[in-house]
Amino acid sequence: MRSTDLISLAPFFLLISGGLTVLMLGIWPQRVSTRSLTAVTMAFLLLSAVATLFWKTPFEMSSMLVIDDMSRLFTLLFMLSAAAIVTISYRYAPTRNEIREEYLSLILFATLGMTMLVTSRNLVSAFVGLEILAVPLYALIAWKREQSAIEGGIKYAVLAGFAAAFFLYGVALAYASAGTLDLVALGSVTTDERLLLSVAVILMLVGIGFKLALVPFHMWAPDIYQAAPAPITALFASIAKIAVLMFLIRLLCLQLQHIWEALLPLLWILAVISMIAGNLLALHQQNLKRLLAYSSIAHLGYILVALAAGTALGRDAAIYYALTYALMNLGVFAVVAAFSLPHQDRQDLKEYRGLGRHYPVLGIAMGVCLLALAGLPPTAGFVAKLLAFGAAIEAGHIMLAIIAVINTALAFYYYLRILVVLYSEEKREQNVTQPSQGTSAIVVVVSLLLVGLGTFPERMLMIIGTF
Amino acid sequence: MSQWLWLIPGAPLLGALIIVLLGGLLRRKYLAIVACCAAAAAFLAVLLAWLAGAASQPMQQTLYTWMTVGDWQPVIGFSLDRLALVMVSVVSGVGLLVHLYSIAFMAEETDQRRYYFFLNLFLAGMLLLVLADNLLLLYLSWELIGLCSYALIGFWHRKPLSANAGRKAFIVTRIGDASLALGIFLLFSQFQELSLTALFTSATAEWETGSQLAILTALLILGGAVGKSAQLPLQVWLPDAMAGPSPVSALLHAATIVTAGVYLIARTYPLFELAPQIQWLVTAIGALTIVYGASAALAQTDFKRILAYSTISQVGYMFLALGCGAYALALFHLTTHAFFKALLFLSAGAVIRASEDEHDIHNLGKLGGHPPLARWSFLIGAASLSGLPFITAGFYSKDAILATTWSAPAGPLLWAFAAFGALLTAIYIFRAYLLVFHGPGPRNSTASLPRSMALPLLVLALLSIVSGFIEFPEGWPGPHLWSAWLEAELGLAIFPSHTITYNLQIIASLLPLAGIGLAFILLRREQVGQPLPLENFLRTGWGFDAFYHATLIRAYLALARLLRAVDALLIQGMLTKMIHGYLAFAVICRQGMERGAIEKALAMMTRGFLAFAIICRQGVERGVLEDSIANLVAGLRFGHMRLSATQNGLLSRYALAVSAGVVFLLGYLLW
Amino acid sequence: MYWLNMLILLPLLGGLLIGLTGRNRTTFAQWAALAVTSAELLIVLGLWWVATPGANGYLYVVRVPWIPTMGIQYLLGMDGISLLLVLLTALLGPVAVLVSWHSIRHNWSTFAALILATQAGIMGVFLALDLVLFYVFWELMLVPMYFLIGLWGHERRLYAAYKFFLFTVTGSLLMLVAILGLYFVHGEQTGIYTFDYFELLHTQLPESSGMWLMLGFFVAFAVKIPLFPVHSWLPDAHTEAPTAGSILLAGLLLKTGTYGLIRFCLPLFPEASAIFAPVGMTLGVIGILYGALLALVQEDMKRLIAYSSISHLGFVVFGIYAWNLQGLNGAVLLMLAHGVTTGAMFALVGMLEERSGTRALTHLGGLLSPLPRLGAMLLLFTLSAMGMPGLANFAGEFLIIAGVFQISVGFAVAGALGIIAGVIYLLWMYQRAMLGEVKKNRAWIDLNLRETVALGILVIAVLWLGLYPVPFLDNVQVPVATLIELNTAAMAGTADALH
Amino acid sequence: MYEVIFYLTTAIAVIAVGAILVVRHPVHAALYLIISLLALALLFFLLGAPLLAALQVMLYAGAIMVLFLFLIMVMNLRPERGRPLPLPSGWGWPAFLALFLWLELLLLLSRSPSEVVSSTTEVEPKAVGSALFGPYLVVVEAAAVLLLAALVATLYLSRKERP
Amino acid sequence: MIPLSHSLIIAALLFTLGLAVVLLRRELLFILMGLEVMFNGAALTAIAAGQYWDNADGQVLTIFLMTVTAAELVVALILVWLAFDRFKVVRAEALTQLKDDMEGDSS
Repeated sequence: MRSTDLISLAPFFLLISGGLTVLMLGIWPQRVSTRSLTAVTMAFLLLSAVATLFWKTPFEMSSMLVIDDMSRLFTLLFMLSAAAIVTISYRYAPTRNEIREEYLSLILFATLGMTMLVTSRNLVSAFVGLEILAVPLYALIAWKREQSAIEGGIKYAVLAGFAAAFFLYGVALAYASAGTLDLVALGSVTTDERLLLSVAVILMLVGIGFKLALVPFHMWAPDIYQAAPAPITALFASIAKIAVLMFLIRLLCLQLQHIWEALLPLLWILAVISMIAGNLLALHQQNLKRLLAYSSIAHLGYILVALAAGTALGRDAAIYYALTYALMNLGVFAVVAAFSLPHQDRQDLKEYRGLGRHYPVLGIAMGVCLLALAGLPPTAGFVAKLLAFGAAIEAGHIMLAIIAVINTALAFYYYLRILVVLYSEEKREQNVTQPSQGTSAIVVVVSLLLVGLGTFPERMLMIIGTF
Repeated sequence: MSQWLWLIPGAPLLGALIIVLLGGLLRRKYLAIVACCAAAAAFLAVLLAWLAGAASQPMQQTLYTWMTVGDWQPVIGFSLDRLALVMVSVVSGVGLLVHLYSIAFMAEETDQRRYYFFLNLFLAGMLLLVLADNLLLLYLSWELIGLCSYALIGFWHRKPLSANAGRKAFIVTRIGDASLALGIFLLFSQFQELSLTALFTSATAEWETGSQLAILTALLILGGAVGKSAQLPLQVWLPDAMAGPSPVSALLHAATIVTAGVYLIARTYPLFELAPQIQWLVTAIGALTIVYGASAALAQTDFKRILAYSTISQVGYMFLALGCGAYALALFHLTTHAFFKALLFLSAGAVIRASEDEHDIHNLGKLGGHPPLARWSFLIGAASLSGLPFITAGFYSKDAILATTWSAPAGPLLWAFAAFGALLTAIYIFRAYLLVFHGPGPRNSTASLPRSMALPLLVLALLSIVSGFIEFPEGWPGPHLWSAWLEAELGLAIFPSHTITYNLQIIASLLPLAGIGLAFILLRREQVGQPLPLENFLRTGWGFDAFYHATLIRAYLALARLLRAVDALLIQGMLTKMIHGYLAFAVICRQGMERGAIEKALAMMTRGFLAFAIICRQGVERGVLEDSIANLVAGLRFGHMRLSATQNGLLSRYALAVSAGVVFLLGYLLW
Repeated sequence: MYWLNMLILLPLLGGLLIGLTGRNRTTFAQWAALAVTSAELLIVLGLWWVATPGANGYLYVVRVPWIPTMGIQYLLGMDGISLLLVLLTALLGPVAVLVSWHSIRHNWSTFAALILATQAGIMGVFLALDLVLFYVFWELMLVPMYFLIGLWGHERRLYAAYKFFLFTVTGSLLMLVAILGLYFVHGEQTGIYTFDYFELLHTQLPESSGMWLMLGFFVAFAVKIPLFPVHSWLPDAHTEAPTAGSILLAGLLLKTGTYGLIRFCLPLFPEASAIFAPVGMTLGVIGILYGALLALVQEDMKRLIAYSSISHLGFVVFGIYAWNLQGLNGAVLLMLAHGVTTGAMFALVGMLEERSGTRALTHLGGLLSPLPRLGAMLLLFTLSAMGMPGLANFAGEFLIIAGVFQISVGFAVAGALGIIAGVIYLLWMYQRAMLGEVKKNRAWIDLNLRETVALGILVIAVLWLGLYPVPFLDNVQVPVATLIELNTAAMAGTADALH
Repeated sequence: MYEVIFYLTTAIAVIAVGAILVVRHPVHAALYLIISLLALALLFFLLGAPLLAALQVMLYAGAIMVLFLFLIMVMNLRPERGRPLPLPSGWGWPAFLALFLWLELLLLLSRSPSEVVSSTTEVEPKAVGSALFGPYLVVVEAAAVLLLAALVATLYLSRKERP
Repeated sequence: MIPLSHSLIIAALLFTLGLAVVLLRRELLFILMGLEVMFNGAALTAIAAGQYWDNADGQVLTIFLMTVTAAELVVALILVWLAFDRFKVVRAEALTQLKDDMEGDSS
């Protein structure tokens, strides 16, 4: 291994050794406090984030991993978000006693999985990355070990396995079509095997679509969002999904362009049904976490609107949207976590009544995130939608753009509903612990980032444009 | 002087502003004084204009451009020619008198600030209307007086009748206004010009007589005039407008709002000359209105309503004159009418006020004890109104109109209408006079009027008599100042040949006398209750009449014979029947036209309009629009429910959905 | 020009500051809000004073690159029309603050922040000349307004707020699609991808796509105006909004729709608009008559005024699509007049409601005697609303009909009918509320100084607009002349296409 | 001969899996699963992957099946009585869907290049090993982490809750 | 010899049968067995293709597949066991605590 290899792999090693360190500290004879464990985890996450800055791009790792600006950007995002999630978890009441070395190391491993996913240029490494992401999540979802938590864990494990089987079958067929698992090599498949490769890509798309919760592979999402503790929901609602999405973009847009173009109508249809079903399902939903799950289904629909354009602008739009989406969901679920009751998350919307007034920082942050989700200027959500719809229109998909627009309008209804509940008049409720400073800092940073990316998106667009 | 022209409408406007802005600081008494001063200032300005030679040389003043939009450049500008001069003199003069009268009349009222504000504004509006040198400014003041009449008629707004009357006046006149506005647009779109003089020049130059556009324009303008002047068929608001205080009625009827229409037509007569059909229509409206108003007045019991119908009828004469091209005569009648009608209203107001707001003439008669001054001035007014020959102003102005009518198309017919109207006029006004002032109540009273009320009555009484002398009937010796002076601007009236004129004049001068006689007869029959022969009536011994008969018998023997002949006719029942028939017709007019056809039509229209609005609300707004929204919402909700039902938590269903997705995607590839 | 930014930033930052620091300090929040809005008004007056039009009719232009990769700029520009509307916006700011002084009882600081944010958004809409920036402000003004209605409104506030928001947002998102469509069409033609208004003016649009894009814009504006079939949000929103909200809604938000027609629909798509003009005028006239009809049968005063707004805005659309000198001038003038008049009427109804506890006409009556000043004010503004000459609305309405008359007599007659209908329902309202016997006996308090000042500002505006509108009209001449040139060109183009 | 063995093994694997679909007792199902996995191991061998065949036997039949059986024992699962078929109600659609999916795959896969492989080439275990520790080294390490993660997860979940 | 497509179709058949097991059986353990069968179908595809292309990637893929399934299955099994241990749940239909509340909202 050369030194550049080592530098490139440094974040990965840091994550792994971080996980091991935490585990070892956890079984240290003297009890190490949760606070120090969290601090160590954070340190490793931040260190690996720093390490990514030393990447020389573009660089390829033994034809398995590819290190470029895109992977750097998203790796950074994953590290920092994971750090944020660790922070949120620290004071998260429902799992107060359960946050120990196992939890923290699993988060580190999951982060590793995401990082592998965005960097891999080989289907095998992608698959393994996907599973490193998934397996910790099975446990993390069921972390509270209550009935609903375990139910969620089982559902996710079974269904994710089911989807993984499709993905793997797709990988195997892709291999069968060209005799290689390398994405670049697959990209140069001749016309003869195109059909087999298409079948393979569609099967992989099923696996990916499941993770992204596209309709009709979406049905797990609300159940799992509801079952998981809020920080974990934040994890797989924001960055885990984005990691998978980035893999999809790398797979389709960057490497298998010819297949992509053939599949555009499919993406079109998936986008439409995802948007419509997601928004309709969210419309009268009373359970906040489920509602957000449905809304994220719709959001992935919007992202597919951009991807379905099949142009460079569409890809850029999707990447920008993905970034924003991760931030928005992170913020929203951070607030949900901060508002949790001592033993569980608040689920019913009624339980959030008037909270925004009593906790102005959290309330405003929630407001910003929700408006960003709704796509109102001057938040990043607006720019993302602008780009996505622009991409669709540029590609001539006017109908798609109009459907997307009407869905956006529909979505306003339920986002505003949440906001109104948050700000309506109600007697003060006592049993909310004052949110930790860490959580407050995170939601403030996220809101500022959302507004900042909305008002000054230029720099980010430039970066994305170079991918 | 022409720099100070703005002062004429400006002074009352300023008064109104002072009252509205500083009125809270002034004591009640001073409000009236401020208002009177403002009116007096306007009058003085008019006088100054006379002195400064406005009578010979038209004056112009432009204050500023109101709005500038391309060619659309109406200015706030005044022009004072002879026509306008006559009008401003009458308006400001009568206005001043009404203001003076109001001091005492309204002294008890609590809300004088509002009253004087609108009174001043009214005066300002009317003066502005007369002075306006372009159509838009004219329209502005046109609306302004409509507004003020609304506010003043509805002054006692707590009485729903009053408030309704005000609203009715505003809305009905507004219908006319819309027509006028359309006329203005039409003119503007044709000539890109709003200034009156320039418009007439281009209109006469570019339009042929009888061309469609000219007819349309004239018709639209006529619509406006008819509305404001309460002519058929838009007369309905005027009788109700009596609900306002008497000075307001005086102002309204005498000098301002109802004459605005006359003035408008006189002002725009070049346009009417281009449309002879419409001119004839003006005549026809005038003739019909005369008879209508007069007959309706015949059956009234409300003192002021009689006067109101009388106004309608009298303005009909002016329209008649206008239609015949005798603009100067119309104006002449306008002037005299302003005097005697104001006199009638003010004296009626004095009577009513002294009798604790009693309006019914029978009751007034029973109450009696009216101030003598009021009685005398009412008598003079009534005489002038009925056109008692030679001594009253009304005779001179009305007679001339009657004479000129003959030479118009279908002249004799029109003349017959007008003459019949004159007869009826005398009947109804003297009936009212006799009922009120010669009723069973105590006759002689020492009650005197306050000085501020007495003075206007005296002045107006004087004017009602002498103002006629400036224009003697055609063919008579004596001055013809009026028509000569206005000839340059308004042209001369056409009269039939001298013999016919004389004959007509004789008949015309006899008609009032006959009318007065008939009034007596009618009155007696009315007092007894059922139709009684005249002898019986006489025989009941009404000393007063006997005394009259005795003293006047020698001088008026011929007349007496005639009277007897008329009596004879009456006894034979011919005329009785005619009168009865006519009374019935009048009642039908009132019941049928007022309350019946027109009111009903209006009510129906209103109701239909409301019904339509409600249908719109119920049907379109609540039905279609709200329903479609509700359906949309329900549809979305339904979709939500159906989809939500799939999220039933069953693991195998979830897996099934995934497989279905796979089948679908692969199916796409196969297909 | 740094002052243009101030116009937007001052209320925005001021609102933020008040919202953050003014918790539980009502008096501070009130005075601070008043100070900010007054400063805003002063700035606008100053700008008006020193304005000198440039070559293209624009008085001030600010151009800063914002997102160059997409061709989005921070492009503000003020021409005569924007100036007048900005003036109106600034004028209604202090009024909205003053009328809410005591009627808003809780959370004044947030309320003030939202009012100021709305004002900033509206300012931005009137100033933005980059299409994306315009859209940003267009949406920005909705959110605070939504909260104003949803949090401080009356009984059915949530329903009204949702309806308001969803209607307008649907429309505006369709506009977004049209904006993007225009962007790409322009980009394909010229190779310059930009949202710059001045650049986009030169786009040569194929006929069908021009029509579709125009319709995209039109839908958004029609919802905001609101025109006949999509007006149903307005009565609800007005009825449920707090007084200040109603003032801003009726006075300003509706104007953004008509402003959009003038600023974007007509100049960007002259051919399509020329073809569309008869439809536009029909919609306008339907709005006029429909609004007037429905106003007649309302029991709730606010609802009545809301329907009257539909009628008046119908006039504006009428004038805009007449597309000639008088029509356009009248439309702009009527926009101002309606803003002032209706704002004042809503303020008065709010005051009446504070005093009597109801807005239902059936429960009011005879209030002129106990409340002479309020009654007199209401009369003045009612008269103005019904187009009394010498007051604000007259000049606008008259010019519009004069303009329409040159296009079509039938339409003009229909418009004149609308004026008559206006007299009927407004007088009917006035009579039922103010005249007759007093229905309720309680301690009536006439307008106090604060209220008199708030209304006094508007009285001056109403009289000025009515008596001497020339200073306002002067500003409009250049932009209107440009628009008319476009129409002439478009007509010529269509004629060529026909031959 | 080769073909006969191949297809015979295939038939065994398929029938064994089909049996899982219908048997009632979990232990039976586990046994059928073992049979099918062993048949697959034979197929792997026949397809030139002896290393994988061995791994299949060890890993699947050895390790994973033990887990299954262990759990069946612990949970003491017994088939419910009174059910003629273990298939639940409403089995039509899923079955149809599965059939349809197979038909689709059949159509699609049979369109792919179907050159006959000339001889049974064997991919040496050595080649596999050098590939694993050559380019796939990173992935191997990652897989190790995956196993570690699974271990940690299992440990946590199976532990009694903290007080 | 065996054409590639035959192997692929056999693999597809295995995969589909596994799928059918997942879809049709209700006991959680059966579902997990079905998943194993599906994975094996994929593995067969990879091996057959590996022979066809004559390189080691297919086998490498299968090795990773085995590792991954093992890891996944272990966690899944422990969850199933937990469900049984604590709540006596063995069938998938019993897992319906998480679902859409069909009451809807009233606001």
